[in-house]
Amino acid sequence: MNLLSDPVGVSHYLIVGAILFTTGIVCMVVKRNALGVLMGIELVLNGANVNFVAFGSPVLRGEQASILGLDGQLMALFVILLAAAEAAVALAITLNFYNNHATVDVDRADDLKG
Amino acid sequence: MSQVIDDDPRIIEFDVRTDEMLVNMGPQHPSTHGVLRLVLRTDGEIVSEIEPHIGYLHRCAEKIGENISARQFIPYTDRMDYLAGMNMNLGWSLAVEKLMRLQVTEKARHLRVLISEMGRIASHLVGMGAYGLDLGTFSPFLYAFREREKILDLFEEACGARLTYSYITVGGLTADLPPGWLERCEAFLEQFEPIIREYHALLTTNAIFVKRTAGIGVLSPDMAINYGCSGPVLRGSGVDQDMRRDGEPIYTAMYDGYAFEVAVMKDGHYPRDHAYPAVPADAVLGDCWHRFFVRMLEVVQSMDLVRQAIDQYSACKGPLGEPVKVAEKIPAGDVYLETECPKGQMGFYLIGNGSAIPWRVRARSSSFSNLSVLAELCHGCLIADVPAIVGSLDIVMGEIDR
Amino acid sequence: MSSSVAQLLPVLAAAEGGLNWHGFFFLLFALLACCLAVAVVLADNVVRMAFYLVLSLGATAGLFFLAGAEFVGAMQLMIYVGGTLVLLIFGVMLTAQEPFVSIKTPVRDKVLAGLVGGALLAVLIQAALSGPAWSGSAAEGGGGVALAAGQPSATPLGMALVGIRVDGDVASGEKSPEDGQVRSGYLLPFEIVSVHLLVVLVGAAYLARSKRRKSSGGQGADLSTGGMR
Amino acid sequence: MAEYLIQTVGLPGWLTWSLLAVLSAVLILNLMAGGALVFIWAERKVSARIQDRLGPTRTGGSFGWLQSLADGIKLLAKEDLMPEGADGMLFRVAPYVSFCASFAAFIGLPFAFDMVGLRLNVGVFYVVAVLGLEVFGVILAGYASASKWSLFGAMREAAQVVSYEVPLGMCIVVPVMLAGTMDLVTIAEKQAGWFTNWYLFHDPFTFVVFWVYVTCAVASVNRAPFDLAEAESELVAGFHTEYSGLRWSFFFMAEYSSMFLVSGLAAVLFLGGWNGPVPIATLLGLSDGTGESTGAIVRLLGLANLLGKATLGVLIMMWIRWTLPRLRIDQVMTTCLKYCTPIAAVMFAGAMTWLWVFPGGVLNLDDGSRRPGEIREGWLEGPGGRSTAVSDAPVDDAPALAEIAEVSK
Repeated sequence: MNLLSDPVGVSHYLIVGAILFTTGIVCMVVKRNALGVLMGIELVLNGANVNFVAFGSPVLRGEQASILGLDGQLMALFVILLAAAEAAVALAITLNFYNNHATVDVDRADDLKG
Repeated sequence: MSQVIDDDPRIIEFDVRTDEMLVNMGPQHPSTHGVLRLVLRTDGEIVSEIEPHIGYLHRCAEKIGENISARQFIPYTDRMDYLAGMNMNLGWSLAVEKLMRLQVTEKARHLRVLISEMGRIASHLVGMGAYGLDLGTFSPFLYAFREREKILDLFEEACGARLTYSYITVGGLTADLPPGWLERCEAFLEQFEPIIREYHALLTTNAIFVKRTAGIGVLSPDMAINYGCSGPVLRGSGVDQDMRRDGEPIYTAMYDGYAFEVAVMKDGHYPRDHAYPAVPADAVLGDCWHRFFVRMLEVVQSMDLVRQAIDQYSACKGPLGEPVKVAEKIPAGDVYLETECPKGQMGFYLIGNGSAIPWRVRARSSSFSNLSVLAELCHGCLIADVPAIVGSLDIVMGEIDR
Repeated sequence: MSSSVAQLLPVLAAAEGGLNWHGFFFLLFALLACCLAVAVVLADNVVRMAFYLVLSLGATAGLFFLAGAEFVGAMQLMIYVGGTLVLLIFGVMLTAQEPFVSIKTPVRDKVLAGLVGGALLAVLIQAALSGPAWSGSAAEGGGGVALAAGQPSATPLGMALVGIRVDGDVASGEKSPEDGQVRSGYLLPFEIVSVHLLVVLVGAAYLARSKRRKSSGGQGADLSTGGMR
Repeated sequence: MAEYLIQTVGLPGWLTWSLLAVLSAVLILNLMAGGALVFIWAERKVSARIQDRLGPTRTGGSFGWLQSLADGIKLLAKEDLMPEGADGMLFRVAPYVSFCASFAAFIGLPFAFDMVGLRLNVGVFYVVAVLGLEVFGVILAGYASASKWSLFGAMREAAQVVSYEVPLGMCIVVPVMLAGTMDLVTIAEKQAGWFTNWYLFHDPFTFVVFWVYVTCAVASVNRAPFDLAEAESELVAGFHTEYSGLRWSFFFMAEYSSMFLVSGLAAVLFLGGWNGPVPIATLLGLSDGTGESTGAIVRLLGLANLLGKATLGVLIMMWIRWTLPRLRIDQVMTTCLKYCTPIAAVMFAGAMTWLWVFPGGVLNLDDGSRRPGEIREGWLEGPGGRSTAVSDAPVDDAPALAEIAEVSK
């Protein structure tokens, strides 16, 4: 696939989305810092967004062949909004956690462990 | 914003568990008026504790005074409060004269009043302009300096120096005024009078200025007295004391025949000797705004005194009188005298042992006492209030460290 | 400059001659987004992580612009600026007991996560390339490309919210019947999301509410030495 | 120009577009750098005149007009210091982040009809969103400097800018609502004619909104009395305390560019953009009032118009800076949350009501302008009066959509 001469298609976007998604998952798994986990979630949501936009894009597929149409963009908007809401709650939880444990290391959140 | 609860400033309502931070403000900091160093214990923007560190401008002035004659010490007093050198000269000269039981001529007396009140205007102009600078407005600073320059020009004509005058000296003054000086001085006052309204517009009544100063750093009269505050800081808290009226006879005698009202709030209002803006509703007696406002009132008061002094001085015939010799012996005995300097009560203490050189010289600096309330005033204030409070105390490091 | 500068985008998209600018910019933004996302994983310092994240999200916004979703792209910039900005500040606030502190991850965990992630990625990419319809290009797809820039992207979105579709109901294969234009649209979900946001804000404020606590008095630092011992 | 190059000169299309893109970028960069030079010089002169001084008088002749250039050369020669313990990468990158955000925002700002780097149909949104990125550079700088004063400045900036984006956004929505589009070119186009067509004078609400916008704009670009992030009497120099040399000057270029940008945005949104108060070109018959028909000369006139308005805005910011004291951080937040936001919200609702009661506007002397509702109708019905644009099969959607795009302008 020669990207510089071939037209860009949906699958190109899907690959980018997949990479963002995977890095997000890895980030969530690997990071011990609660904020790092949050950033992983943002990356995952972002990867999903790329897919939504790609499927709904008239540029990539043509008006006719576009699978989602405007729905794709609308979904992306909703995802962005909900990501903001999610971040707010998660940050509040992190803050509370920090207030109680004086750290943001998620491995220390084992109060409920039997 | 968090607020201080009860009396213990260390209990602060936290939104987040935060750690305290120690911040060094100064000695190289734009708003510490020279080389003051403040160590702030802050929680975010809120200052919970503050401690001034001084001594960066210590020059052993007092010890030097014990090795030179009383008149030779005059230039060193210039360098104490270097913004009001004339008043420093006067304080030391009067103290020595008190020990020597010296009486200056009537003409010299009036000239001293004239010059020292001009010095007070110059000093308050700097205080006012620099205060604006502390609050983030640059222009009033230069407007103040523009007028101060004119006063310095007049001083330069009179004594040849612009900052370290050594003009008032033991036994009188080093020289009489040059011809035409009084007219130029009057012309200056004439054109300066309307400019004060500009200062009021730019600072005193400016909404943001009032917001930044009213109710900030409230110094109660009791606290002010307990800490030995003096000058505009004391009067800003509503304590009616002015050395020019309440001081020792040798000093108050200088102001015999002068009419002036001490700029202090009594019965809920300031002396109604001229038109000035009303006190804003949210200003509390003893806050930064009142300290600043007292200075502004004193500028007008000093202008009035200068006018009176010009009249009295021109009415005086006869010679100005000669100052004492440089190596004049001073009698044995000790003497302490406080004068009303622009920053507050500046006291000089000296012990003579019969030789020309004082055996002991000490200075009591008003800025030093005024600075000592800083820790009390800054409990629980914001970082931005620290320059506002320090500026309203109008300290000069040269006087504190000596 | 002429008025046709405005039509830069479609021309970039439909390449003439040798160089495909659309492809070039896609490659640029895609590489940026992916590399910076990987950098987020690899970085240990929270502030640096946030910085990489912002750049990655910005590059993704660039991808959205390229895909003709300008409104979404701008939205992404705007909201993530606010969102990650707050993240960044929290990163500074919550980890600044000593400067540049980092919570390290054991290498073992990293390797394991890398293996799992690699497997996941392989599956996903396989899936992405498997749909033959998806690899079709714009040029083949029809005149869509030429439309991209001249056509307002925000207005159709807003109208879709209230149920008026300019693009037809592509998903169901219908081509917008004459009568059934106005459907429910996304107005209700939109309202639900806005109420949800409000609830979330109130909830977050409650979770992070203020507590009274006596200050520990610092780490015993002494003001008289200015903390410099 | 593109057509000319392609058709007359015979350049290949891709090369033409690349050249034009580079040209736009260079022009914007020059505008930023040159603008910063001019504005820094102007700031010196304005402040000097306000303060009874002369300012620079010698460098470059009579008015010291080369002063900023000389300063620039001095800054180039200065050592770039980095404090020990700083986060080197972020410290180096931060000024460029600020600068790039400012630069990227300029891409969407039109200077005259279609004299715009990239005409986006979400132009306003794009510009505001990208401008908001500038704060990143500041926060990174504050954090990476490893200085407490810098950190204070960064934290203040973060709180301030994020808060002020809310009322700023609300103010911007009002002209967008009046114009029915987020395309900056179209918004300005709709204010053509006499100055009564400007959105500033559209109704009393927009008039108030304009002043709220000015307040928020000053706050969002960190100018006095909202310059808390660099408050020199409190925080030494705030976020750029530890910076020196060229990196420091990049912060300044970003600051002055942002000032120019928000002023330009104000001009486009409220003050008629490149349309002068009096439609001289139309009166002289050089143009029929629409942007498309104007010739190069008239466009240059429009360019001068917009630059003049934006410069005036910058000068007013300078005037404010050299007059007022600085607010305290809690007062800044109060101003935003208790005054600007509610006022903007109420004015937004008011403008909406006004638009509903007086659809054509009251002072609107020019009947050529459309009320926003028509645009939506245009979407539904299309220019031909048929209710088609939507119902036409997407296969031949292209012309229909193009028509729609035309109508919505």
